[in-house]
Amino acid sequence: MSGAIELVYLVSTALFIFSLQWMNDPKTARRGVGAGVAAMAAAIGGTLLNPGIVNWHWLGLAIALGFVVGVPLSWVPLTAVPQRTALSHAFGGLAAGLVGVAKYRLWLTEGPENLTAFRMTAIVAEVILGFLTFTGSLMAAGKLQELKWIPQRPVTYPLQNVSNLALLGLAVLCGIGVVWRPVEYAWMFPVVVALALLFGVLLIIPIGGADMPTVISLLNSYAGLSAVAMGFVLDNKLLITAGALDGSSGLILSIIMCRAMNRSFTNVLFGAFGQVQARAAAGEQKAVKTETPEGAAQVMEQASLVVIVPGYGMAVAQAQHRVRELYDQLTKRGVDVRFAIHPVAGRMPGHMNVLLAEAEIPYEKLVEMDDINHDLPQADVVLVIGANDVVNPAARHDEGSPIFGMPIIDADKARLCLAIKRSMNPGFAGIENELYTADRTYMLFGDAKAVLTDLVKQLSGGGGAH
Amino acid sequence: MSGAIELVYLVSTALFIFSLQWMNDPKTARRGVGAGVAAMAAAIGGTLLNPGIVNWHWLGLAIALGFVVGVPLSWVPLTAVPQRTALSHAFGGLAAGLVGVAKYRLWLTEGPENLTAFRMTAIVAEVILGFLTFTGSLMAAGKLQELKWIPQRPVTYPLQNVSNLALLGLAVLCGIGVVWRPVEYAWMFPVVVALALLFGVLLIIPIGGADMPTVISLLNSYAGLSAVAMGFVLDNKLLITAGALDGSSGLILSIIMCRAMNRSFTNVLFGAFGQVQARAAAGEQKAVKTETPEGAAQVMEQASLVVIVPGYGMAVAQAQHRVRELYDQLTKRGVDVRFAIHPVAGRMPGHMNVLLAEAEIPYEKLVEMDDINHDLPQADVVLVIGANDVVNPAARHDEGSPIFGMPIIDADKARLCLAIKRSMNPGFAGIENELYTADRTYMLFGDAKAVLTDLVKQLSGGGGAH
Amino acid sequence: MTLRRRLAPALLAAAASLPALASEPAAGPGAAPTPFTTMLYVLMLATFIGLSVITRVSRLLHTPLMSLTNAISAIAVVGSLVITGADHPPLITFLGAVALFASMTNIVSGFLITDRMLKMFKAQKPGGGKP
Amino acid sequence: MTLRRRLAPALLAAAASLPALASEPAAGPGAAPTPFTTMLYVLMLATFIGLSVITRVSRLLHTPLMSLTNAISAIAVVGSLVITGADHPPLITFLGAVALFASMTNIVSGFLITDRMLKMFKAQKPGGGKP
Ligand SMILES: NC(=O)c1ccc[n+]([C@@H]2O[C@H](COP(=O)([O-])OP(=O)(O)OC[C@H]3O[C@@H](n4cnc5c(N)ncnc54)[C@H](OP(=O)(O)O)[C@@H]3O)[C@@H](O)[C@H]2O)c1
Ligand SMILES: NC(=O)c1ccc[n+]([C@@H]2O[C@H](COP(=O)([O-])OP(=O)(O)OC[C@H]3O[C@@H](n4cnc5c(N)ncnc54)[C@H](OP(=O)(O)O)[C@@H]3O)[C@@H](O)[C@H]2O)c1
Repeated sequence: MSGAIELVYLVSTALFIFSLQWMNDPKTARRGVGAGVAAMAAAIGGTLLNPGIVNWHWLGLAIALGFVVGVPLSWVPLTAVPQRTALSHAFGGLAAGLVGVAKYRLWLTEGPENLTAFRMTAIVAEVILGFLTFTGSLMAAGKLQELKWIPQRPVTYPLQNVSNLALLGLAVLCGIGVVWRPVEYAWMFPVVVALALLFGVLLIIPIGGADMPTVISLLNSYAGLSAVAMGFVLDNKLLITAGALDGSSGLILSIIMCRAMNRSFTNVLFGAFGQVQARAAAGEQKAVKTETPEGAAQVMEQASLVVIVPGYGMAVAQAQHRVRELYDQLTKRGVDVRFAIHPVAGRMPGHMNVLLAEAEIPYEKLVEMDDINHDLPQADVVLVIGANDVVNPAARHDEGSPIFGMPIIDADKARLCLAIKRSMNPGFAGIENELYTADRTYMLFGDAKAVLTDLVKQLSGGGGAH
Repeated sequence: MSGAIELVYLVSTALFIFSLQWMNDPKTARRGVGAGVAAMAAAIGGTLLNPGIVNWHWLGLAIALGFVVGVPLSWVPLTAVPQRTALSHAFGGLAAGLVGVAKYRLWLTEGPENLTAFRMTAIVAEVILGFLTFTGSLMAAGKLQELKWIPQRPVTYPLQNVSNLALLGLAVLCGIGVVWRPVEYAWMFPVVVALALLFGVLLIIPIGGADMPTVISLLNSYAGLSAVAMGFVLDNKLLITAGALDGSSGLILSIIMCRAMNRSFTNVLFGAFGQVQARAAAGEQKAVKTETPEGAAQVMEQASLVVIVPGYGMAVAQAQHRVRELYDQLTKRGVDVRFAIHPVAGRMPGHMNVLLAEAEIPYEKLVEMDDINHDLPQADVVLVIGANDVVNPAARHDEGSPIFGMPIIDADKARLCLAIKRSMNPGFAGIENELYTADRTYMLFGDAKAVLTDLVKQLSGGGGAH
Repeated sequence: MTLRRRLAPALLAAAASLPALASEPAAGPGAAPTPFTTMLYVLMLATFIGLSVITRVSRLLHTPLMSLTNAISAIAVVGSLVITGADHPPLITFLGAVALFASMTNIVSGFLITDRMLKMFKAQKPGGGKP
Repeated sequence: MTLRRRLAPALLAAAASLPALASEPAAGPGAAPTPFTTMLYVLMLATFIGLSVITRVSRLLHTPLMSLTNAISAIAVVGSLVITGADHPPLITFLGAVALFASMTNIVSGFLITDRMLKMFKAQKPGGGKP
């Protein structure tokens, strides 16, 4: 019986690992999801084999509700994926936290002898991680959703970091108290919970909206760690393993992002990034040359290699399908069109890939930064669509710039650069971009979708297609 | 106390994993060995923390002897590495087997209640794997050392495979017997041991000398598995993990070899390869063109790209240092010299790399098969040194050939091919090689070392170096 | 009637290695909880696997990866099931049920949206159809 | 005087998770041997690690890899130490000692020769010295 459950968990673990392994290639990725589903089903099924399970009505209810809410949550537009992810991290944290609380209450009332120092430590860790993930992720989701009542720009006040850390320290102290005297100091437990919830909020407040993706990934690994802690509490290897997989994923993704932004964790978490620069952005504007859709269309028609650099703006404007049409028009004319994908273009790692894939652009055409930078000097035209920081040459030469050292796409090295954006406003980093005032650059002002529609009209008209 | 040991084992495990991870790059590889040593030291130290350890004199003696024998064993010439590896697999198998026997005897006499079905199964597995690895590896070592009294060519007799498998089956049956009634059927235990020892011998007899490397790798993974089994017996996670690492290594290496030879495990183990072909080799000889060292030296001097294809012959002739001198002479003249490394050239995976590295040829010059095959059509001269099967074009087109489908180095595509070997005798696969009778091929007959010495003399004379 | 009584027989059978219930009070010391070091050991191995597997995920798929791991982190469902399912005081059961609801939501939405995204990734085919 | 008597005190302390001695008779059932499934679990994780790590070993280094894993497989030394070291009848001790000798030989020669081979692999440096 129990052995059976253990074996089911074993299979489940293996499936989880395969699930992530198959994500290394778009061809096998969907099989990966299948494996993941199977693994989760096995985990649930195995657990239900427990003789201890009796409250079937409660289980049914909660599970049913989960489906009712979960299915619609999966219909969100791709631009809202970051918010959704943040939101479900919040759910994950909540679940972990609640289970921790429940276990503690249970043992406190029904068998204090179970509250060993080891288990209590695990419980406290689980609860702190869980609840700070909960409120933290909610805040993150709010900032990403750009809710009115949650400030986008980092909110800072004197001694902020100090007081935050002090708060966390206090939570940990109380935690130690409960670990030391689980029964006598039981009253400290709610305090720990409350402090964790509060800390989650304060942790996010000073972080700029666009830094959220990094934060989300970090919260992702916290969620994983809390699952690990739960595993220690419940003496469950499956939880430990899956939690570890999750934790490492979040960790690695956030590291990748920080590298691609050439910033450190501390800078992301405590740097209040995108605040100072906000002022810098209000600098005077240099002379810029603009180009008409007609002109732009002609130039691209005659080009032999066109490199398209999509950015956050394309995501905001939902312009990926227009991009696809442009791609079709140009390839129809024998123009070689490639996409230059910066690892942190947009607001999530791999954001651009998903959007362009949605528009059914074959993924062989999505070239990674380092590879495309070799070809750019040969490119006749580079078309920047709502990208800014990821093509800002200042990152290469201007020590003073906040993004100095961040690897960028060398759009300025192409023979000609066309840039679609609505204004001369800065991007996420909030800094001027000399690319737009360069000699070889011509601006196409307007909403990305609108401008691209014009371009396509020009081409289809000119080319007599449709 | 016990917890301490467990933690030491934990560290040891981590170090073992790092040790193998660092083997992914020559730069970090030596650190890998360091980690391995540290891991082993931790494993030993941790075990000695056992309060149960009392026989210090015995321990000291055995360990000292281990050093006395081990140190000289590490001085063997690189050409003897395969034998040495086989030999120490034998030792490994022996150790595992003996520990199994000891544990069984111990429990039988001092606490039969410990002989649970689970433990007995593990013990039997350990013993069978251990002892068959022991004798099997000894045989392999003998064949590789080309001992007189061990036949090189596969020895076959009717019903061989059937009877072998029957033998193994019998061993397993007796094993099941002991598992079922550990005490009553104790007499079956020695039978199992005996059968395992015998099976090891019979398993190797029908396998040709040059297939040994594959077999060694397989035996390597058996050794790993027996360590795993020991881990199950002794309830020791460190043993399980290290054993698994070892097992997968052996498995993967043998798979790589089989792929590179385009053969299956069954074919290697039961195919009695290199026997039939032996006759085929006795075919009539076609007309061959030979070249003098002088001529060869001149051709290479004028070449701009020379690709050297080393093979087993270079290893036998110990010619790697001469090769190095040739390399120096040519590079001095501005000739671009590269080495084409076939994964199964020689008699071990990576055999050529080690030999050429010994001669201090920078490893950037050692190019893998697939990469060099792109360059070969541009090569002015390809110099084949004691290689045969790995450059046999029959593998590409002749369905009939035993090596058909095996990926090869396209030496025949170069503008000119020079081949150093002692005769027209075939190589390991025992088949004719049309490359040596091709129009663009000229032979340099003689021992690789001698011929290369001439070549170098020509060049240094001509070039006026030294 | 206490949990102890009701579960006792089942637990005798389930003893030793039933992870979820092993830590239930009724199980007590009898159930020989896995030693701390063993769990640490599992954690370490799992972390090695996680790091090596994730670093090899295709950059193309980092967004789907986020939502997939998001679903996987809902493994907390195991804990929620045990809490909710076992016969406990209402408060506990309620907490468990909320946790279970939250986890299920993540599982369902996580896997669905991951698959939805992956469906979009298409290799180049001669004249691939427009949206 | 039996092993049981001598080791008893130590074992009481060492109980529960002392892997090497946990299976000694004296420990008996008291030592709560790790459940089969847990070991299987560890084996599975370890195999995943092994396969992924080995497949990434540089092809250049396959020969050193063979001798390195060769040394690692001598981890059987742990078993030999326990057998030889504990106070057992002479025959057992002798068997253990032979096993220990064999393992030590592998460890020593395995690591030494691996390092010897790896020392040879040199990157290209301007005018790298001749042998
Ligand atoms: N991807 C990640 O994981 C991640 C994580 C954290 C931070 N970040 C940061 O996000 C930034 C991403 O760089 P990015 O170049 O992709 O974006 P960006 O630097 O934020 O620039 C986006 C540009 O798009 C333009 N834009 C906005 N809406 C538009 C619309 N509807 N039509 C046309 N243009 C529009 C904006 O200019 P206008 O307002 O003038 O139109 C803006 O300059 C980087 O700084 C990166 O460090 C990314
Ligand atoms: N590397 C592995 O892991 C591995 C494992 C199992 C099997 N194998 C097999 O081994 C073979 C390796 O191919 P290979 O081309 O390297 O070797 P090969 O096919 O065995 O040919 C070696 C050639 O070297 C010549 N030779 C021998 N001694 C010589 C000397 N002193 N001076 C000059 N030439 C000498 C021999 O011709 P003469 O007698 O005329 O001189 C022979 O034709 C493949 O068939 C492979 O499948 C390799």
